[in-house]
Amino acid sequence: MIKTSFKLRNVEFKNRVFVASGTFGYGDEAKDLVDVNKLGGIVTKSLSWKPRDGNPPPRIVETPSGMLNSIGLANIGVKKFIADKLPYLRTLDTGIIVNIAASSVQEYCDVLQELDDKEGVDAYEINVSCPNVKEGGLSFGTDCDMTKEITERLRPLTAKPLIIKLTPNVTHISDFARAVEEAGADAVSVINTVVGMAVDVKTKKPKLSTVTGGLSGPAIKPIALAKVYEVAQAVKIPVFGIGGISSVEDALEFLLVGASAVQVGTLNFVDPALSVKIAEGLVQHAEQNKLSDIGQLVGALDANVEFSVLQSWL
Amino acid sequence: MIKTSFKLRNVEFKNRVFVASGTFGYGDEAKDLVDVNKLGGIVTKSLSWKPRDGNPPPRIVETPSGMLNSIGLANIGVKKFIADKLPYLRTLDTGIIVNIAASSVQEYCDVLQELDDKEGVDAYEINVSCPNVKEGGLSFGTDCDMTKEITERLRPLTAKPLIIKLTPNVTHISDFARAVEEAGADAVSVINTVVGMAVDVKTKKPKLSTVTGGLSGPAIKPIALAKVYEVAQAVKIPVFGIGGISSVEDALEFLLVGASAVQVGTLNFVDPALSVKIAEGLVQHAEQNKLSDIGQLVGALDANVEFSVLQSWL
Amino acid sequence: MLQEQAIVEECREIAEGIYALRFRSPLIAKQARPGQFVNIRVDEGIDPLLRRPFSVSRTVDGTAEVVFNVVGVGTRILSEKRAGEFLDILGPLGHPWEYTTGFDIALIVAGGLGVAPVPILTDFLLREEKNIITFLGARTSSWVAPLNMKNLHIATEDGSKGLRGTVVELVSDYLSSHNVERPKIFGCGPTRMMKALSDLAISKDIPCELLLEGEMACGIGICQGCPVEVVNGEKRYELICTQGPAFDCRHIILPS
Amino acid sequence: MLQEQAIVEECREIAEGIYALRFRSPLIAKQARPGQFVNIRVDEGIDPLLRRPFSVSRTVDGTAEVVFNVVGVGTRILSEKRAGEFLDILGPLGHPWEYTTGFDIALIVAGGLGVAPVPILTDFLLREEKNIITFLGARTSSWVAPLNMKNLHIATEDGSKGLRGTVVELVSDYLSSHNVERPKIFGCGPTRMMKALSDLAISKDIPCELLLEGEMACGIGICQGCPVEVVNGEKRYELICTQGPAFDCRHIILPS
Ligand SMILES: Cc1cc2nc3c(=O)[nH]c(=O)nc-3n(C[C@H](O)[C@H](O)[C@H](O)COP(=O)(O)OP(=O)(O)OC[C@H]3O[C@@H](n4cnc5c(N)ncnc54)[C@H](O)[C@@H]3O)c2cc1C
Ligand SMILES: Cc1cc2nc3c(=O)[nH]c(=O)nc-3n(C[C@H](O)[C@H](O)[C@H](O)COP(=O)(O)OP(=O)(O)OC[C@H]3O[C@@H](n4cnc5c(N)ncnc54)[C@H](O)[C@@H]3O)c2cc1C
Ligand SMILES: Cc1cc2nc3c(=O)[nH]c(=O)nc-3n(C[C@H](O)[C@H](O)[C@H](O)COP(=O)(O)O)c2cc1C
Ligand SMILES: Cc1cc2nc3c(=O)[nH]c(=O)nc-3n(C[C@H](O)[C@H](O)[C@H](O)COP(=O)(O)O)c2cc1C
Ligand code: FES
Ligand code: FES
Repeated sequence: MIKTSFKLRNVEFKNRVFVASGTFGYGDEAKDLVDVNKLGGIVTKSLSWKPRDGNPPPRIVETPSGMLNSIGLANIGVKKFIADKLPYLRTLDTGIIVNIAASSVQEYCDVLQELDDKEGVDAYEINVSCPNVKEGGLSFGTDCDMTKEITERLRPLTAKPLIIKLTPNVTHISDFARAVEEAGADAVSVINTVVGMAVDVKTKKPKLSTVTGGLSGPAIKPIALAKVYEVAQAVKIPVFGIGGISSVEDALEFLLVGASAVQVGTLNFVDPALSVKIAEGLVQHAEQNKLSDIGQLVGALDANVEFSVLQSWL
Repeated sequence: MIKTSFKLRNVEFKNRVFVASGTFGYGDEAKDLVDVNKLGGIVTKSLSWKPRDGNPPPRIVETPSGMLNSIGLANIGVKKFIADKLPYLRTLDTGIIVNIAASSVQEYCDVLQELDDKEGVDAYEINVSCPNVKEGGLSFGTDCDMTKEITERLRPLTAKPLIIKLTPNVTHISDFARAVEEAGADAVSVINTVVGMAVDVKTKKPKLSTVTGGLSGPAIKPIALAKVYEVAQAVKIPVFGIGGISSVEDALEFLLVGASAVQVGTLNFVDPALSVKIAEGLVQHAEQNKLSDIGQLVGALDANVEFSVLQSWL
Repeated sequence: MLQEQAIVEECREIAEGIYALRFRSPLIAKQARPGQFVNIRVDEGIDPLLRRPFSVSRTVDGTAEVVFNVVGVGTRILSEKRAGEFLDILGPLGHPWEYTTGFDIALIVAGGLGVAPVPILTDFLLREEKNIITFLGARTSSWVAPLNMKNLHIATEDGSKGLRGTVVELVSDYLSSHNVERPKIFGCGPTRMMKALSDLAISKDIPCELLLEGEMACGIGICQGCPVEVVNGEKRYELICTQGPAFDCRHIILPS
Repeated sequence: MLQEQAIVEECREIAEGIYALRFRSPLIAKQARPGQFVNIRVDEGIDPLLRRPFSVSRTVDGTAEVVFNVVGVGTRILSEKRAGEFLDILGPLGHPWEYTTGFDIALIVAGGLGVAPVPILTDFLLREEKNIITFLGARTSSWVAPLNMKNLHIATEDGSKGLRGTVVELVSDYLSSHNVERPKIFGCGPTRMMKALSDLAISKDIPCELLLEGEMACGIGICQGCPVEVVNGEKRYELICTQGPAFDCRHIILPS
């Protein structure tokens, strides 16, 4: 028997494969297509205190091996989530990680506190790629101090695992990872989407209503791997590797560079059953390679670290 | 007759389509395949003071709709360039932009000064994505002060156009653009490659000898467009738009978001004649749309700027 | 709703640049209702990345057919499929037209490729023993005409075939000159046509359901990528892929 | 060197997973020399992005042939090409083997798909009236055997076909038991085989040129992506695509 599970703080997840926030709804929509009980867990769409309408269309545009989105964090709000979605999620035999978005530090706290005594919530993932209304809409996630402050404020409010989801749109993501580790985060998720845009040359208009949006999918996989590698070298807490995963090999790449678990995002849209195939594929890989624990792959990259200083000479 | 030319400081370039540094050698290798006299110009491979061997293989790996490279700025050095390559380049009827790389501010100055009295050099593009040896190898390009300092030091040394090529691997690229504009740069090139990596899951080794490398090609086009847009909103100096251009439409996207000219990079490897096709395609586009000057497209994006503040809510 | 590897039975060009692709899927053939769609992965690679949505056009003997226009890379790849190849299909998806109650005479109004779902709609209306009057743009009428269309009226803007004018003008003229009892409009086509149709339905006080299109990443309600603005809803937007694509024209604000 | 849209004349499977693709290109057919390669854009899309390099295997009547193993997405796409399709080809590229001077007897040593350039090499050696002894791994010998191979020796590691052992052992044995006057080794195959071959050539003091492979982005010397470490060179690295792929085995350090 190969060990697939892994533990975060006080929670044991069945395996190391999850579905990423915003790419699997609230976990009930695709139930005919995926057996989520075979996953390590589901990360919910980001929830804010009040429901959010989201951005006007178009919200989606395909790009080379990827896509841009500007959903605008459309969500039903935490209370409706608790009333309408959590009862179903509670019946599942899989980890439930609730992702939280907010436009003020206080809102993060409120949402988390609203959830914390509810049965069925296993952990929190904090989406810091949100505009800080106090600072004129600048993203929390690109400000290391704000990211740390959010973590510090949330930490005392819960005994459950607290995962901070980092944005790749910063110079040194490892600084952010270290800051939240210090502030008591149990893990980091790396990466959220990369800022991008696309233009319709016929109409001369941006292809997204919000001009820019978030790039995801296989196109960003090399970027995500580099960020996960950077973070995994910098902190001791586990890393959820995210970005363009479309196959078992991709998931292995993330584990090797140091991710303790992976989240499948955009590819859920293309192949809803992919996450389960990856969970099963990792077990097969372990069997073939005579591993007793998938965890043995984590950080097992055979890299000549001396060379990596050459990286800046591209 | 449609006006295709554009002026930078005291130099008039024939049109707005160039080939990017490191993707067209020294300009003589592909002469059987491309009529470079139909281009705005050639940007040479980065030149340093001494020849550089470059990194060990593997230096190249394909990724979804893109590629990673870690060439290590292999180049013949400025003196050999002047002796062996410039005489040929001088015979061409196209702009010659010499790209300079260095590991100290002084080296940038030395290379530029070595070139400045040589006939045939029309402008300089400064590659700041190089490790600053004094600072333990941290890239100049991710340090705004260093980037500014390089520009300030180079500015008095030449009357020719000085173009600073910015890296996308920073939080706010517009800060860098503003800094170099203030320091007297005549233009900025946006973007250099995005840090990325790839792993061979069979051998567990990174697919590049240097672990991480630079991502280029269509995969990064959405990122490049967003960066060009950000920079074009922030500065008045012209912007060279670079990143994944593979068609006339792609070039148009860059012009619309604010690039005054474009550089074709990775796609030269796939279709060496592409840059000329794009130069011709832009003229056709202008004809069809009854434009008298390709410049009318620059920044002609029809964007609802109010919405773009929503961007941080992805 | 299921995801399956369906076998292509046939892919043929039915008009210039327009193809009909039929695949075997007893389940989709059985479950699909008029206005529902399937989401097709045109290639196993990752570029193009996303599935492409197409209305179910007909279902016959355990097979389903989609009809599409080659407009880009995805539809080009699809047009090159050959009998015997496998196709990764998700469906049937979406909320169908209400074709059973609330009317006696169905006015089907389709412009351009909006004709695609007309055959299945006609089939189901006939099963309900409804009267049908069909108004089509001309381009693909040569394909649908031999099918089961009822009371077919064809329009072209230049009058080269059928009546001269837009399909909505055609409907408007028809309604002015005929007495239509308990009608309901089933509309499908380009946004501009749908807007005009919606205005007509409202001004004549006729129930009207429109089939919307829009960018889609998932087609199953998990990406929030396909909003349409609604009036009198709980929320400002509803999802085209799950709450539509069929919407009461009075409930939505068509994008301009 | 030119870039052209060549017409595929034939693409056939010559052994399991191994294909021979022939395309019309009078210029490449005329100019190509043994060891040179062509760089093929397998698809007009952007994924896979880069061209794929293949040795020119034969040139016949204005056509050229490449032989390849399906190992990934690019070669899979290539294997599905049909006669009449267009293929974007860049070639001929690279520095060929020196097949004219400095030897009398050519020892051709090919392992695995290294057999690909053997037919063109044989053709040109024959034109130069050289004697040839050919040592091949077994897998594709059934394809090349009926061609113009001279003095063919076949090896398999398990002895199931031809002689038992590696192709390099075969050469070594041959050299020990025969007196070969003014020989030169032309090697092509997997790196491990090339290393052993290089060692053998050096120990027996025989001239030897190896055909290298390596990751390539451009194939024409503009990306600096294909270095091989050299000894006694002006620089530490030379480019496989332009200074090779044929290299004197004494000049290079094969990657380990
Ligand atoms: C619910 C639904 C049902 C549909 N049913 C049909 C149908 O039965 N027959 C049919 O031909 N088409 C139908 N479409 C549209 C069809 O999905 C698109 O034409 C197809 O996705 C284009 O793919 P492509 O790769 O060829 O084009 P792309 O390369 O993706 O795009 C080419 C052009 O088509 C436009 N386009 C792309 N996607 C859409 C879209 N979803 N809606 C409108 N325009 C688009 C793009 O803006 C671009 O201008 C439907 C769309 C939806 C949402
Ligand atoms: C000068 C030159 C001549 C060549 N001649 C031939 C030939 O005549 N016949 C032939 O079958 N192959 C030849 N090759 C190798 C051939 O180019 C690769 O097999 C091909 O590019 C693989 O493409 P793919 O998309 O199918 O595989 P990918 O999906 O790109 O890769 C699949 C596997 O093949 C390996 N691979 C990819 N590219 C190369 C490469 N350039 N060299 C070695 N391994 C590679 C990868 O590491 C990976 O393990 C040659 C290579 C070079 C550089
Ligand atoms: C349509 C869409 C919606 C998303 N919504 C959220 C969200 O609500 N909260 C969040 O933290 N991340 C969100 N993400 C980011 C993903 O969770 C993931 O971090 C990112 O897409 C990279 O992974 P991928 O390339 O596998 O998609 C969203 C991504 C997409 C494509
Ligand atoms: C193989 C390779 C080598 C490069 N070398 C250089 C270089 O020497 N100097 C430089 O400023 N940029 C270099 N670049 C970056 C390109 O000029 C360009 O900025 C980048 O690749 C993005 O454009 P693209 O996506 O069109 O390739 C190189 C890129 C590639 C792919
Ligand atoms: S297309 Fe994903 S929610 Fe509608
Ligand atoms: S492959 Fe580009 S230089 Fe050799």
